[in-house]
Amino acid sequence: MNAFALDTTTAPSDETVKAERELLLRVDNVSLSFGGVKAITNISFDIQKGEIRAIIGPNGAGKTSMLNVINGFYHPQEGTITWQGQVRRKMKPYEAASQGIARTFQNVALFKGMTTLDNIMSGRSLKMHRNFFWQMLWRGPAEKEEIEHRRKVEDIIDFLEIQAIRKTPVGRLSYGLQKRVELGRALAMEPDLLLLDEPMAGMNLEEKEDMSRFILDVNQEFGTTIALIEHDMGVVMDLSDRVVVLDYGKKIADGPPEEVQANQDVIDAYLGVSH
Amino acid sequence: MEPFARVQSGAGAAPEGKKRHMAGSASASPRGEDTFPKILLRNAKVFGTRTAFREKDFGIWQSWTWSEVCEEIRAFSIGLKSLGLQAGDKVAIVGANRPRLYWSMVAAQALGAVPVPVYADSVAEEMAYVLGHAEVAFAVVQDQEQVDKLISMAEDVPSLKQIVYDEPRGLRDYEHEHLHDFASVQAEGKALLEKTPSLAGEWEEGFSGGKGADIAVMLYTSGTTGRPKGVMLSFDNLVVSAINGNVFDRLDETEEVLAYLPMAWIGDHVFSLAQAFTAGYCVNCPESMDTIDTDRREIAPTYFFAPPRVFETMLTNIMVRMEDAGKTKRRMFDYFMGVARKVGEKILNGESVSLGDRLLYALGEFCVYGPLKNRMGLTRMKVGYTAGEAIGPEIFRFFRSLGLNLKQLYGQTEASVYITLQPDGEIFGDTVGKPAPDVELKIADNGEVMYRSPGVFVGYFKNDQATAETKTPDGWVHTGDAGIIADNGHLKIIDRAKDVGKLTDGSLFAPKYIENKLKFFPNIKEAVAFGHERDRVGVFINIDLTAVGSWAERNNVNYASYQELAANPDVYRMIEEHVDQVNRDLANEPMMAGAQIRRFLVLHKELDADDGELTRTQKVRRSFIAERYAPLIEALYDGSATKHVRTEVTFEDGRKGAIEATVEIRDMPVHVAGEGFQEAAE
Amino acid sequence: MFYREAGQFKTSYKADQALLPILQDRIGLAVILLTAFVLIPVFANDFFLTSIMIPFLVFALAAIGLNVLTGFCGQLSLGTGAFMGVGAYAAYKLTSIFPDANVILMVLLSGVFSAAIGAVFGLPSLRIKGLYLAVTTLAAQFFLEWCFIRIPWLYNYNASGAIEIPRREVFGVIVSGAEATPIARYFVVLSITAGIAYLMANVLRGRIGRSWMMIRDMDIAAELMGIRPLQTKLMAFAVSSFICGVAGAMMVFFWLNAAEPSSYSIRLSFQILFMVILGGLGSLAGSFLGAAFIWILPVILKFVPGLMGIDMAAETVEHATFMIVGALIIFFLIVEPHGFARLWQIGKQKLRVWPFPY
Amino acid sequence: MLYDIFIDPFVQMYEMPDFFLQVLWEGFVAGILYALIALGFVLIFKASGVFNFAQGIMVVFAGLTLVGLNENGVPAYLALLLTIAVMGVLAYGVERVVMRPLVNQPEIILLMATIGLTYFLIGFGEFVFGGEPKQMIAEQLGLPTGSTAFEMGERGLIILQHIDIAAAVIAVVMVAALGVFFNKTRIGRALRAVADDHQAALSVGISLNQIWAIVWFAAGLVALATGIMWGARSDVSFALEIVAFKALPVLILGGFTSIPGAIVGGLIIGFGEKIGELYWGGLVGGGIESWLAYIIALIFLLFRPQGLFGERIIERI
Repeated sequence: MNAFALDTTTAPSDETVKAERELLLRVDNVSLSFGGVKAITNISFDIQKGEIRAIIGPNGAGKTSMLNVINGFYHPQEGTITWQGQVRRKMKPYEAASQGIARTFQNVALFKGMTTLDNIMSGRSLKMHRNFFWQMLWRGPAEKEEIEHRRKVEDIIDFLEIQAIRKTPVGRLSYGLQKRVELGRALAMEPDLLLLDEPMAGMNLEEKEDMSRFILDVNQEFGTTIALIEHDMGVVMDLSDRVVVLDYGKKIADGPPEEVQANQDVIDAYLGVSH
Repeated sequence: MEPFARVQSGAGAAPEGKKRHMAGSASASPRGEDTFPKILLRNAKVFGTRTAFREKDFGIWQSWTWSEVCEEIRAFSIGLKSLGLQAGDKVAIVGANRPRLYWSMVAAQALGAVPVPVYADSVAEEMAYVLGHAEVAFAVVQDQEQVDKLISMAEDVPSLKQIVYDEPRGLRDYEHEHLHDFASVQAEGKALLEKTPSLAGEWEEGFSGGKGADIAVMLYTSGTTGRPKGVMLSFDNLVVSAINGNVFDRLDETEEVLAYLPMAWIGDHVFSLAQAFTAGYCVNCPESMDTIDTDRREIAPTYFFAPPRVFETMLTNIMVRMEDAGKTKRRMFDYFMGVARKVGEKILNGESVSLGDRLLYALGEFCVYGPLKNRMGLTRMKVGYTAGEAIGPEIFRFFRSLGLNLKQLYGQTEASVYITLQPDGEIFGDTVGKPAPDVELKIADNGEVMYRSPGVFVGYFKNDQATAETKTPDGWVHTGDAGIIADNGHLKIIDRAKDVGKLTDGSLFAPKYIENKLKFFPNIKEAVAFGHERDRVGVFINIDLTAVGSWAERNNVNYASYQELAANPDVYRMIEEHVDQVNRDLANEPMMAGAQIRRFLVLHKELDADDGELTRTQKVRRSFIAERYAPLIEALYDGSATKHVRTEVTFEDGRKGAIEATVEIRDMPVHVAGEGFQEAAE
Repeated sequence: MFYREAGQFKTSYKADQALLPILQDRIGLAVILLTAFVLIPVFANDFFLTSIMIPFLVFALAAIGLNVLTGFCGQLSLGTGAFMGVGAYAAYKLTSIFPDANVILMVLLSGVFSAAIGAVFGLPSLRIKGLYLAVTTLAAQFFLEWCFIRIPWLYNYNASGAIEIPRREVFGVIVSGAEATPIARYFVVLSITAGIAYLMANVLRGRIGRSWMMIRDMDIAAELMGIRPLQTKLMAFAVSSFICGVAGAMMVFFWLNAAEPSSYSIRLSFQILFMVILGGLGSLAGSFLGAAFIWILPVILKFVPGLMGIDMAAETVEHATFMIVGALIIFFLIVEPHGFARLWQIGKQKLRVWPFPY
Repeated sequence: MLYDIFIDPFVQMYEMPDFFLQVLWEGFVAGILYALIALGFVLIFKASGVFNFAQGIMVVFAGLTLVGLNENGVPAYLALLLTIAVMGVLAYGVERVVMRPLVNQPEIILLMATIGLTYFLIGFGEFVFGGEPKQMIAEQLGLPTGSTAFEMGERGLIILQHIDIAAAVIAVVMVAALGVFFNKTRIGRALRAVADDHQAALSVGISLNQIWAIVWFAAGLVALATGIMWGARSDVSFALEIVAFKALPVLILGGFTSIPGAIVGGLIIGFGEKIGELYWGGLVGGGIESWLAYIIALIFLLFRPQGLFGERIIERI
């Protein structure tokens, strides 16, 4: 009998799962401007739990601003954001972090003076609680806590296959590895929603493939919802479940990758047809 | 005095030696544990709290004591049983060196099953053949990559029933009917044990009846020709050989070894499993292939084993780095290396050395040798072996002069490794040592080395014909190597027996011998010599990209690819000098003088295992190369000065392509013994 | 060369995260501690203790304090001298109000006051960064200095306007006041400095230290990872000022015996800042190295002409010292802008990879 | 108490306008001097991004050199010329020994280097000229002395020192001269180019090293002028070092790169300080001049972190 002849990877059907997915975040009619310059105009979209959501658009379309709005770095002048069923008022970035939103940055924003390990450990800050007194003594509770979190961080290091650079100061790493460490740092926060701002910018083909694999694995292994901005259309089409397209701060399309790809407005936007 | 004194070595004392070895093995393993599961139980009792395995994982060295290992293996073994593993089943072991994979072997042995470690990086086709041929029922693999590989070859391996994997990552969505997580199999075993505590006793009983003559493991030899053959080794083979090895080098439970060579290779199997179990020492598994240097430094193994290329790489790295060092430092380095060359080996061999030199050497130890050994992680090395291929005498001497007790060993899968060993203090660069304990050695009429020992394999699996060809009815094994036993009793290997040929003028042609001489130059990575039944010797050469590349950098030679560097006239000139030196050497050896190199060329591409030009263990596949580069061989012998060729290649990502090049061929003058030389007759 | 790390492996996170994971470093520290606690007390004379070791340790502690703020949390401060002054005056008042209390305890307690004041002056750091923040701390410096002059209560209405340290005993040993022996003072100062250095080393390798460095390296990213900027910076200000305050109190209690407001002037702030910069921002060991350089070098320079048999007026020597120190500061900044700690690190790295260059 | 703080000072101002005007004049003169020191900072910061803490000591050093030379028998005007030459040598030396090797280092390192320079100059100045305060040779240089009193009808009189007027005039002339220099000369335009964009400046063929030497020389001249003015009012002494710190709040108000800003900032601080000291200082025991400037700047910063003339920064990530 040949036990392995037939059963290859049979993942549960995509459709059935998605229908049941609940809403994680909803953006309603959000507008943002800087001193009269409109960065985002009246945008609405949602992110469902467990999906990979891509935000694409030409340069200056307001993608990064959108992420900044979601994690509280910018405060929109109009519109609301509903996060896990709660309508959010003005909030500080660190509040967004404590509510489970983590992100990476377009231009790597690692802590340059620290090692890979410390950078990822810094992602655990919110989950560590020992006070100054215990930290000072170290022996005992503080050390115990540190070890507990080190273990979690080591899981991430293992997951991202960056064992060899564990104790290397991040400044000495290649750009691709820095991006990977940054992803690790965000993962260390165990976020409900992971915002990735151009995770593959400036990478070579091999690094892109690695990164794509990690993003998919994060989504599958940890069930983390991911919203990502990316320029490489191939990557976006491969990775994402749904895509929202921005152009000049306005939403011009929203839907599954195939559908969006076929949308005339999107094609025009990318080809630079004037409006 | 003689290290052999304690264990009888048997060259010339055939029947008696055999008997003695039986007695010897019984005394070396006092309680008569003759299988690894039994030895495991003994170790758990005797060395209970000693560390048995370490693995660098999650940033630290996770450790298991012998009693913990015993529990781990027991639980997993019982889990395997509940999955349906039966005595006689074959269990494939695929992956990098991981404690769990080593444990799986013993867990399988405890159930009477036979582990079959497989080269994890072999291509699917090769692996499918081995697994199919071995009729494996179970496979214990490392990760998703291996699982995918096995699933893809399911049709070729109809016997495969269950796969157990170590790392669950990425396997979440796989159909799990026949696929199991190592941890969950183990948990299942533990649960069963808890429910029925008597299972532990039953489990032990299961293998207490096992005999030393049972098959312990099946190792497939990669072989330079034909399909791999499954070498069946019994517990006796391994246990006795291992104990002999331990006694020979006085290894005990305090040793530390680094398990980093392929698990399917007999060397690793003996060093990291058989000897570790019999001596009770600790096996350390590195974190990943990228971190081996760091991991070796952290562990600082006391017993170290490596094929010559590892030492070559180490030496190259040392030299390349020293090139970048400051002037003073380099001068100091050179000075002390000079001191080491002069007296290092003498001190190591216990010969008399003047006090001044000893003091200088001690200073050098502080300034250079000690730090070097520290960087390489060999500070604590008690004994080191190199085997698998001949090591360059320069390299060998370099490491020994640092005070490292590095020795050569000649062995085979079929012999459970040990055939000859260099005893402490009797180290000669061109020989591979004296017969190992209990090993008898003789040279057949055709020059082939033959041996007989307790380690001699049971037979090739499902291949009686090959078994009969290799092993005589009275237990002598053909090594396939040609060699001579020198006056001091040391064995000297010349070449593969079947490769030793004759030139048309009747002089002896030993290609490997010539190739090795060439390869001792750091600039030459690989060489292939031709000449059997031809009128003269011609050679293909592969330059070493690290060494020559570093030379190019220092001399501002620009190059874009291996091909370009290989065709550089200066490189050619350099190689020409090396070839000339080899000819000079050959001229001084009466048996070899007739086979000097008359023409050579530098190949336009690196020989690569992906293209089938090398075996997975990086050995040259001579006949394949002869076929593939037929036009070049033709050019070697038709006298043409250049030749244009086109070669198919496989790139790293699996794509196929072709490269074209015009290769230059050089003529070389012939030397006679002594100083003068005569022009090559055309 | 001296580092032989082969065979040093860690089987637990506890060992891997130890303060000094390398055996040779632990030996080195043990030698230093042995020297400090045994050899120096046994062999050193009073001059060495009073003029070199005690001030060196006091300044080293102050440098650690400033390093916490500037080196680890990235907030530039020019008010160190004043924060040290707060500690000194607070300790002085405390010992006046509670004459029977343990003076060492009072010195430590005085840090709480400087911590509070430091935190107040740290408030603007939420909005102000870099050189702009220096203005805030300069304001603290000049304002507090003014307070030391204008609030007579602080110096118990002394006619001289200075604080004079009374004689105090701890467990029967006189530790402060003119009669205290140098050796007693030395042990007190050494214990406090070593103790605080150790505790800070712990803080700096844990969550809090990391959160400071996060703010230093990339404050926006830190905030997006859940670090509250104000809270974190204020904590750095408070901790830094606490340490500086204790150092300031030690300075007058165990070294100078008396102090005027000018003892805690902007000059002192700069002196400490130099120690931190030359020692190495973000390095505890650097704080010691920097303090040693800035304090001990001038002391040595003073003796050089005498030793060389040149007769020079004390004033001239002092002027020359100023010049040489200034020039050396520039020289070392050029040679290694990241301070002695980096030089030490580079040297250590060289020794670790010896004989290789990398 | 509240009366003392919120009402009494203004009543006084109204009742004694002559005193008030006198205070304003004092503030104006102090402000001019602050502005001159700040001007030196701005010149160097604009061109090289270095916050030159040594500017204050350069003022003292310039003054000391001038007086010292004169004391040793050098005629006043020759001494002035020689001092200018010394400042030139200093500028060149600083560029070669300090600036060039430290190019591209973080600002705090450069700041530290200038403090190192301060130490060096203090040591050097005292080594050569001695540490005691000296009298400025104002008269020999032909600066006006004496004072003029303006009567304000029946309400009193204001006394203006001639030297102060001269200071104001010279300040105005210097600012105007710098303005012309920056806008009309080739080197001046190059300087501005450097301030805007180092790369661009290099691409039009200007040597950064030359420019640094020039700005340090210019700052040295400003320091000399400041030193003469300040010295004529009080003494030439190292106490002036403390005054130099006042430049920091001035710069905060005016912005690090703006020459008009330095003037406006200097005046605000000068006025604020004098008025604060004379009308409110007494309430808390006086001497608040020493810190008031910083508090003014601090309060200011809290509302406008980017300074008076700075633009609002939008943080980007």
